[in-house]
Amino acid sequence: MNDTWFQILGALPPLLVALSVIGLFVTLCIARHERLVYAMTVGGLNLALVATIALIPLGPVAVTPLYIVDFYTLFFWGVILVATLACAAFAMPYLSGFNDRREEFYILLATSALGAMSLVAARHFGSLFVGLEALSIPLYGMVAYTFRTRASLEAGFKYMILSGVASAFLLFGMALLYGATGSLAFTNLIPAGGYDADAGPWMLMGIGMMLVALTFKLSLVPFHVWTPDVYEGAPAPVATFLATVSKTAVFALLLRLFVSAPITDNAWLLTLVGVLALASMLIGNLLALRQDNLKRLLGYSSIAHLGYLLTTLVAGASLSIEAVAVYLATYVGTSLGAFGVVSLVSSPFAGKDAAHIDHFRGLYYKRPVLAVSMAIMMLSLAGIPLTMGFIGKFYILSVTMASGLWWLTGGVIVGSGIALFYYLRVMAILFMDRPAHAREPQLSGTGDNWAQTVVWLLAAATILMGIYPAPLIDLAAVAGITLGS
Amino acid sequence: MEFTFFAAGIVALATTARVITCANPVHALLYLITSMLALAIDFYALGAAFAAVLEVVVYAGAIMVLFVFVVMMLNLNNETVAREKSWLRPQLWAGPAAAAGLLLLALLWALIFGGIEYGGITGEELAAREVGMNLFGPYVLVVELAAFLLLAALVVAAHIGRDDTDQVSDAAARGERVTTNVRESR
Amino acid sequence: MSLLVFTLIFPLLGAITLSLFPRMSYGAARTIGTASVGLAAFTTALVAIFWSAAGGFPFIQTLWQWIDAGDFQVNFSLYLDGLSLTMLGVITGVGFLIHLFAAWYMVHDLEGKPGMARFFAYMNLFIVAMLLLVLGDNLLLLYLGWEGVGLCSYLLIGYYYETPANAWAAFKAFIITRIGDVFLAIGLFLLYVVFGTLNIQAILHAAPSVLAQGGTLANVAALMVLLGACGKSAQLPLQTWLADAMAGPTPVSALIHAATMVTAGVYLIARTYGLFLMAPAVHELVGIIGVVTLVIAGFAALAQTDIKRAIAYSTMSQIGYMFLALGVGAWQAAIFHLMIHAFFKSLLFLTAGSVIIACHHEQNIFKMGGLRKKLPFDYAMFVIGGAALSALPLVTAGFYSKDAIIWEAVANGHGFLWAFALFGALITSIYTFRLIFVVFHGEAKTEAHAGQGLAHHLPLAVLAVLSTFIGAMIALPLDDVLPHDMAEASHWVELFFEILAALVALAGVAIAAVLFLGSRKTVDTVVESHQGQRAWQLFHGGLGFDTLYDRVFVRPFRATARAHEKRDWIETIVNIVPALTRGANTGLAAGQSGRVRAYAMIMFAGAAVLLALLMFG
Amino acid sequence: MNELSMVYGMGLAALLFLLGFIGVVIRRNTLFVLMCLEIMINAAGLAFIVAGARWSSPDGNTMFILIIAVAAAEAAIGLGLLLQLQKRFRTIDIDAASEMHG
Repeated sequence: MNDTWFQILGALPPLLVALSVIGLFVTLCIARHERLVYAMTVGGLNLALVATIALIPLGPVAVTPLYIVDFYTLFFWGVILVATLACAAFAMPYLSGFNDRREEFYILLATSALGAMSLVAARHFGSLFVGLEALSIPLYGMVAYTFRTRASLEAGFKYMILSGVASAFLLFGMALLYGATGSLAFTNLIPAGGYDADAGPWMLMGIGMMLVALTFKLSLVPFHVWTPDVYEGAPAPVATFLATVSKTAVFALLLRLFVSAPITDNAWLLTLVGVLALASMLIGNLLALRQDNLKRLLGYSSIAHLGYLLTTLVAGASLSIEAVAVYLATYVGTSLGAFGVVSLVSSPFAGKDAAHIDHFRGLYYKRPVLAVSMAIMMLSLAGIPLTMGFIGKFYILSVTMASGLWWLTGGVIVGSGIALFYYLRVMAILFMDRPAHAREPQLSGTGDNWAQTVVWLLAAATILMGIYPAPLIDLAAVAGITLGS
Repeated sequence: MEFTFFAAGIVALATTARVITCANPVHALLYLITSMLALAIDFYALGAAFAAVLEVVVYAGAIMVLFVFVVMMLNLNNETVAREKSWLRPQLWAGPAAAAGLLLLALLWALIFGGIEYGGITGEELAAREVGMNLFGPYVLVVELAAFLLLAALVVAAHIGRDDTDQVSDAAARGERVTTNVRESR
Repeated sequence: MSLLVFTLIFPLLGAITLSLFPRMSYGAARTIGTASVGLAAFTTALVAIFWSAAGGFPFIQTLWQWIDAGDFQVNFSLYLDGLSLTMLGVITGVGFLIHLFAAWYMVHDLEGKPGMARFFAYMNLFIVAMLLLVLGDNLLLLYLGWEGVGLCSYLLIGYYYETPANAWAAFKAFIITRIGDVFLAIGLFLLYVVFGTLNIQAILHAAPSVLAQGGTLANVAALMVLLGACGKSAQLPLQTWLADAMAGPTPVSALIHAATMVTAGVYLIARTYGLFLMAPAVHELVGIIGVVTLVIAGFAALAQTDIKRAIAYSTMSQIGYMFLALGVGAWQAAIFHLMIHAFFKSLLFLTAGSVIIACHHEQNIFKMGGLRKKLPFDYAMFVIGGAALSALPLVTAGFYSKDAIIWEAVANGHGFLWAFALFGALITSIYTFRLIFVVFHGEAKTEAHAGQGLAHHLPLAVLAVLSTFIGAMIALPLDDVLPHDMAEASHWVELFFEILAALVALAGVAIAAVLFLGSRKTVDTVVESHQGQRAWQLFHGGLGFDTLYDRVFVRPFRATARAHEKRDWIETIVNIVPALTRGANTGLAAGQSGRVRAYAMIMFAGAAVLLALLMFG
Repeated sequence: MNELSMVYGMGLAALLFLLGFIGVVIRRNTLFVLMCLEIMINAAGLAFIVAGARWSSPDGNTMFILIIAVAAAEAAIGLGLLLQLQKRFRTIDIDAASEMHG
């Protein structure tokens, strides 16, 4: 009995999110009230965030054999909840122009966050698979939420088909591994022959097929092709969610899999992962180079950023997990800010989003604070010192250098060099003279003010973490120790 | 057991091949259902009687019927079949066949030289009770999560599957100004 | 003493406030911009009092750990010792006076125009960066400040960016100082690799044991640092940007291009003196660079018609003296001259600004004249500043600081350098008094309206007082930081050399009086002769360094490019990178066809290749 | 009792999986694409049943049930999107939905 209560306590944050989903659904059945639904979503997520923070002193809790709630889990739960809250704040003013049912969006958002949380805590293929699907299936609906706009429908459709293919790969890979080992838990993925036996082709194929699926979700080359179209077509708050929560959860899972499953300790497999990383950072940045649509540009740049991140898996240095935690947190913060500005400029919804670079020309003269925030985010994405992007980039470089992976170090440097061009181009556009045909960003009610506050806070945090990153680094270090041991 | 497995497997392969080559959607659906029934026999041969039942009832019975409904809504006719045939040009097959060949080679390599001991499947029947115990034992949270997943799928389908007429009545119920055509910019 | 950080915080808050409210009134912008620096100056005074009361030991204020990745750790710490306190005082004190003056000066340019908060935001930001440069206890912070001041300098030179020439001047300054920055960055990286730390004190401490005296490593590292310093301090061979930098508003010239930023190179060399002691050859080079620059810049200053360019060349020349002092081992004299120079040079610049405003933005000295009567206050100020610059004996501060350098040069056995320095002193007083005589004496050629108000008078008056012997009485707490000046000679010998220097300075005034007071027939005859014309052109163009660089670097480059226009392999190589990038972009973008089936096919092929590689690789 | 090698079961699953993937790439009719998606997922289900039979453990069946649930959800959403596609683009040709590219 005691043990059960302990497990429930450990699973409290996702349970709270789940409860709020149920609450939302019941509310929806009784009456449609947008403000109430929004308040319930935000309230539930905030409660979950508080619970997450309160759980920090608890120590690792095994919640059923399928989940583990340790500090690593809590760290990423925190990141996911904060990012989801920001997405909800952006969605509110955005949807105010959506002339249709708006309440369902919040149900899908919360369910998707629930799936992401499950993914982060997973240590078993069952929780991995269902978590990933619970993350993705509401996302199909969110991407196609404004389906009367053809772009949104097209994006949702593309994402659904390709994601389904990826799911099949994941399942097949898991089945192969299960067949070889007789176990679905990460830590038991040991060849049936015994501990000393090297993973044979069978198991390599299994982990390879899983890797195809997971790198698809992370939009790494060569499984990246869907990214720009889906980012462009999806409503801006959904693109934000896709670029932050979805990526964080899947990467956190991938890292746990690589750290805890013995079969991933294969030199050739890691070399191939390194090749994927190198290809992603180069191709992602090259594709972004002359892109005029800001959402596509950010999509391409996310390919490159995930490529940088993937180098840590190859390095396997003692610093790797800490580096991933720091980099993901900084990347999420920065992406939230950048997409948030795009979302705010496109709010309220009126057909296709205002994401063309011309929409942002001279934003400084219209909405100075938004433009300055955007400029800070671009600097941070480019990894300029005194922004938190620099801290993350610095970690990646030190990890690759510490492991002597000079080819990956070179790739990160070349990629960042290319990236500088397009980030600075966006920055310059913000301060240029405003042409007559640019869409006027509108200001609506309180929701917009909330969303703006979120963008300001993110911009302030970007600078603050750049000059005083110690708290973040400390948290990441603890997360690294709990997972590493 | 072996004979049943191989015979049903060959049926499944043949019908599945017809699904991807067939021009008539209704025929394709029937082939797919046949393939699933054959797979259900395989499941039974492998001792997974419960899964075999589910395959027939849920997969072939429910999901495929969903497809049938949609086919009915799409108003397919002979024209569709003709267009379907024109889309299946032979030169389309080169790339996918090459990729599939390479992947098949890799998969077979992995299976045959996999370093996994042969044999092992006795076909001993697995009680549904055990599966149930498993589902509501260690997997209980995952099952709950799957429920949320289905709920989300329901919400998505309900939202996306709606007509424009709904939108008008909804908006009217809210007392909002109705604009049927959402502004679009390309 | 933990107040130290507030010297940074006040201007930083000022800069942030000013940039967040771009539409505030001029009065508010002026008040915020000036008050923030004033508070910083006040804090500096408090810090100085507490610090000396506590015994004057080096004080480290660690604010937080900036980066802690594995064994690489960088702290955000401030380091206070005699040297950084001196710089702190100069930056905040002189900075405050200049801000105060700018509040008066910029009214004429800015009042009622949009974006006027921008000016004060840049100025405050500059103060922050400069303080970071001198207070940082590790090379990374120092470099951050170093780049920050470069950025602010660029922004402020190009402040009137609507005029293309000004934008070009800003561009030139940025590029040329950037060349120096690259060398500095290489030097800093080298130091990190050799010493395994970026902490300046730790490096200085370890230098004698890690580096071999006169070894290649020590020489290369010191040379890189020296080249960085040359870029920022406008010394040969990277000096050409400073005269063009006068395109910025005059208070900017006074603050950045006279008092603070251009002396950052001197500070850098003094801060890393232990490195230079390990590299005697490079140390020698510092002095030689200083002497050559001071003479060349002196000649150039003789032939300027623009009042600001003349003072700019004199700045270059005075920094040459500081480099000379560093090169001959007179470390303390260099810093002392740095401070005194900040006083009298900002006085000269601000007075020049006042004159320029009085004459309705006229900068050509030959269109002025006879202003003595209309602008008596400006005249007095300019004479005091000019006298300090010429180092007129006994009453001026410059006499004590500059002659100390000249004396140290000979006392340390650098007779050759001494001769040049003395010759430079002669030129200095000639060009200084040429300015005074041409601008303030002779017949009046223009209208002039004297500046009014406390913001105009007070900074000038304070700086004027500091430029006299009163300023020279400030004792700098450098004994624990820098080696003692080593001059050992009998008192009488020292007296002899000082009298000699004083006489040279006075002789310069006399020559200037003969040449420029009155009808200037001699000068006109010389200048109008053929050789005279050519010499004047040469001097006027800063002794042709721009032309030289144009001939040596720019033109051959262009000529090569033109000669190989059809089949230019260099250009081909250079163009390969962008072409490849663009080609790759086009090729890859074509892959983004938007078709789901094509995407699925790419996934299929990608998965097949990846898994086949995994199996058969 | 005879024992069957897991290789045959996995081989059958792999062949079905590849057939499904070929179908996804080949077919232009969205309805067929969705069917082929079901084939792929079903093949993965078969693989789990085979592996479960090898270890005589209920885990394989449990995973199969979860897979069916997800397959149903994907099919429902896919068909919903298909109907909208038919309505907005007036075709179920999957290549029509390629307005965004580059």
